[in-house]
Amino acid sequence: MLRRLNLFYGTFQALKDIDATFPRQAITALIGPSGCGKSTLLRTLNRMNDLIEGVRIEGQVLIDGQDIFGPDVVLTELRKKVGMVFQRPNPFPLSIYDNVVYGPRLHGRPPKAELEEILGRALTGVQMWDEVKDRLKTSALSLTEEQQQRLCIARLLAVSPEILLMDEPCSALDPMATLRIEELMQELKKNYTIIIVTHNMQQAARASDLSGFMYLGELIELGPTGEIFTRPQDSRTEDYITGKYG
Amino acid sequence: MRLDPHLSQRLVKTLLWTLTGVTLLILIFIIVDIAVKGLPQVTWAFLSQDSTDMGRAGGIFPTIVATAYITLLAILLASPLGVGTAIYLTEYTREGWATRIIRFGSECLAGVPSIILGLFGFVLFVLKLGLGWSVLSGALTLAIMVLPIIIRTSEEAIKAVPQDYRTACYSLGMSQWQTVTRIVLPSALPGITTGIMLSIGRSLGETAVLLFTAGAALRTPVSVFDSGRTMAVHFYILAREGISMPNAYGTAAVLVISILLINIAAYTLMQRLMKRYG
Amino acid sequence: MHREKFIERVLLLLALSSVGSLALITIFIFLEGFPLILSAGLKNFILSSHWAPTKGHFGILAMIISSVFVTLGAMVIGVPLGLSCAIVLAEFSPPRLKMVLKPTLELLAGIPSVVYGFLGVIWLVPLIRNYLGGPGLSLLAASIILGIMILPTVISISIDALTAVPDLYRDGSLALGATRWQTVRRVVLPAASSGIITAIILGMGRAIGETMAVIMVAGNALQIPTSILDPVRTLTSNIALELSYAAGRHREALFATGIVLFIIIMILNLSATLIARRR
Amino acid sequence: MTQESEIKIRIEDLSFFFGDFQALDGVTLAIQPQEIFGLMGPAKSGKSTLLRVLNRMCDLIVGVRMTGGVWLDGEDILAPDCDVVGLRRRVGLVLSRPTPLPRSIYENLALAPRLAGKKGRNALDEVVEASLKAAQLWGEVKDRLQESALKLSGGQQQRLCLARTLAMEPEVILLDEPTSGLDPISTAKIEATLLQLKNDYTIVLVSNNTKQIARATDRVAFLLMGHIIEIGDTKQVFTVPADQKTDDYISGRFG
Repeated sequence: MLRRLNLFYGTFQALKDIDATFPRQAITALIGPSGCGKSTLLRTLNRMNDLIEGVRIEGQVLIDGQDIFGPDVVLTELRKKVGMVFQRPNPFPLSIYDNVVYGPRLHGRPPKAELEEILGRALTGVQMWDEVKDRLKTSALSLTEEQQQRLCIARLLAVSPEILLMDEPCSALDPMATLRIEELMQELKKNYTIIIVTHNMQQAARASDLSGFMYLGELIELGPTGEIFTRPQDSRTEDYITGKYG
Repeated sequence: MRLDPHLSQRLVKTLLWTLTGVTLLILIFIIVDIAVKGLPQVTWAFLSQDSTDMGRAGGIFPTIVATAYITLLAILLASPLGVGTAIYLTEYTREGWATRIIRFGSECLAGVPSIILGLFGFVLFVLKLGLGWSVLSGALTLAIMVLPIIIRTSEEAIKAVPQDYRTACYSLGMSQWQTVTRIVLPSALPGITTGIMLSIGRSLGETAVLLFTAGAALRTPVSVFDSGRTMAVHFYILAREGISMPNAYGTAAVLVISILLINIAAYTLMQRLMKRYG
Repeated sequence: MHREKFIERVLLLLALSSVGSLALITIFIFLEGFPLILSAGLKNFILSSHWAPTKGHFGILAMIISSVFVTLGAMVIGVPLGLSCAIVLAEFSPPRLKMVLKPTLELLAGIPSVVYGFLGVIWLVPLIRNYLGGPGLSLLAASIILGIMILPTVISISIDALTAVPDLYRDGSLALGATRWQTVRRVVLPAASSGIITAIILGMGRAIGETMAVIMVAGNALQIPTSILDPVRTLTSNIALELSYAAGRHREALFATGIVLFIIIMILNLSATLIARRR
Repeated sequence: MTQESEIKIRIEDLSFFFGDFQALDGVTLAIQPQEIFGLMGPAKSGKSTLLRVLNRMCDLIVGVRMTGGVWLDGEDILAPDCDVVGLRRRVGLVLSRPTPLPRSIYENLALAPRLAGKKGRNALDEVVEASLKAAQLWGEVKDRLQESALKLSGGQQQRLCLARTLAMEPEVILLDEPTSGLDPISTAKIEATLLQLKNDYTIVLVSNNTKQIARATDRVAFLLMGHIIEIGDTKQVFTVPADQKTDDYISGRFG
């Protein structure tokens, strides 16, 4: 849940007075033309924007009622809880095995048996256990782009997050791979809250429960996907989804 | 027991910052020591008078002239070669065995230690070509030394010119050479200048090469066939043979300050360049 | 069309200048030095430490060993300092501080080697003599001075290697709840490892080839060192010390010393290039 | 099929390879003078590659191989003795990202005419003014022709690039997603410009915005993975597509 969120890069205001609520166990899609702030909004939710010089944030972001900008929030714990999948798959240049257990190893020194179990669960969760179980020691960079993206999701699942943020997760993939990742998202939403940023309206229409349209840093409207696409309240939304610009 | 990640991060950061601090202190110490002991020696007379009594007395005028003479000549020789190489590598050829050999040659040349260059210059220019210990022998050898620097910086500068410019030029029906001379080189000029300035800095401080190619005659060179003692060589002789510590410090101060000024200027130029292209 | 072809030819000619110079250097050093290695015998040349060129003894073993020790000593000092600086600059310093620190450290590269040697004689040598004993002019002094001198090489190449690691990796790791240091140690350093190894090897090349600073602080005694406080003579200082008065076979022996040095350096450079290319 | 004499560009059985990757497979089509011909298709379908063959910009990429033929006014432009530089003066290209050169607005426009041998301040001034007017940019920049072109806004830069191409006085204008980075207003301006220009030029427009293709082109070809799926009058393709894949694409089921 967001309250009156403003975000500035230096003097440029990237997000303007955003109020929104993202429900549990649903997929919310953020759409809008490039530069509208949708990725920025996403990266605010796990405070990845903190890494950028000169960023100033006002307002509140509450996750399960707790303000993530509060003084007692441990950044590493927040990011563990709010996992993120990036636009381009970014497996580490390590083996498949080491990629998946990277997270658990950060947060403790679990015994080998436990790691094996996490590994199995995470890779099964992204439906690629059978594909890679015989080559866990090979470099993750040898996988196809789609497999790499799945691996990145598996890497997230291994630290048991509650929320998954996805920043155009399919933009580097071909149509078939896109479809399979979308299926995977439907599977995952049973256990996770998913927020996805996409520039592909058809994808938002196909794969999400709620959609939010952003334009020039404002959240113009947010509602059930069916309604946004059939009966948009705002003319800007309508212009965008009918392709007048973008 | 496993260290808390936040605690271990703090420990490591402290260690790394300490070591960085030590490095900086060494640098500051060097500059401050040279400045404090050397600058009082540097007067107008010191800069403008001839050396007398092996450099025990008098100024360093002949060494300034020799340094400028040799350095400029070396840069004049090396710049067209270096920039030409860079243009060839970036614009006129595709990656292949030729570029690999040229790049490898330039990298190896950059790694050749100055004493080997000194030996080479001594045998080829001084002895075989009969140029003797001279400004020309020194400049030729120095030119080979700075060639890789100019090649590398020019290549980077030319590569940094946005590909869009070239595409735009070609789609306007410009030939390759027109594109290079009218758009690419002007855009890369600041970067190329940076490389040339770094080469000057490197030449000013060089000793081993010049000791065996330009000689150490302590008088003002006039012709390119005269021997000349550069500031760095002069400083080395003063210090090593214990001729005059105050004059050694004075020479070092002039030398270090001119190199620092040139390098700072080169760096500032590079910064502006980087800002321009984001 | 013809014009373009002509220009291309001219540029190719210019581009061959560096390769040509390298070839010339190799040819002349070998031409001058190789006859001596043949006549004295390779074994006598590099496996004997009896160097008395005027009496016909040309063994350079002591100098090879000294060069190796001095270089290793320089690595012990320069690598930790250099890597720390590189990691701090690339990963931990706020951009504004980096804008100041990086050029400042790069200034180290501009200071001429004779100045390092001179300050070594003025400050370092007395310290060693007074607190550790021995003549002061020593393997240790040379190692420390060279360790400092290779810092710019190690720092700048390592920084390049670290910044070449895509931010995607860092983001990925941080987004999993890793601290900065965990990210550096587990993802960034492994990904940059070949570049860092290259930096260290090129630093070694720089150290083993350095001449003027070493002459001034190493003491130049012809012996195989038994302690880090012993004075030593390296391959490079041997050439520089004797070239000005050597003649005949003696001069050939110095060029032969140059060949050994040249080969060592080329091996180092070659391995650095190979490692860098493997990426 | 149209008469040979009415064809500006004829492409026959063109296949194109980047190394092992085949970007175009047996493309055959004919483009008539004074029409806006659209190329649409999802990313990597080969439409930009096809465009770049038409002025041989594809030569600049390493490891490309082509088979088939392309004729401009009956002249084989893939022939080894084709004057590529001259060809590019006849066939102008505007890229998806604005690519102003780091010079003044005036210099950007005067560059090509100058290299083509046009001399004299007045003649150049005339070309600059005419091409800026044609690209509907004159009013906005006429008082600051000596300012750097990099200072213009994205939409203005793109129109400048269009004007620069016009100043070269080409016969064919190729546009590669010319409005992909622009706002709705600039997009509309560029589209309006194109409609005016088509009286004098042959225009080939690549876009992945199907709405734009529908609005701005006379005829269209739909490409998918290097194959031409369908060619026809734009209205017809958009209302009664002959191929199921075209239908899927224009209704947004993939891409």
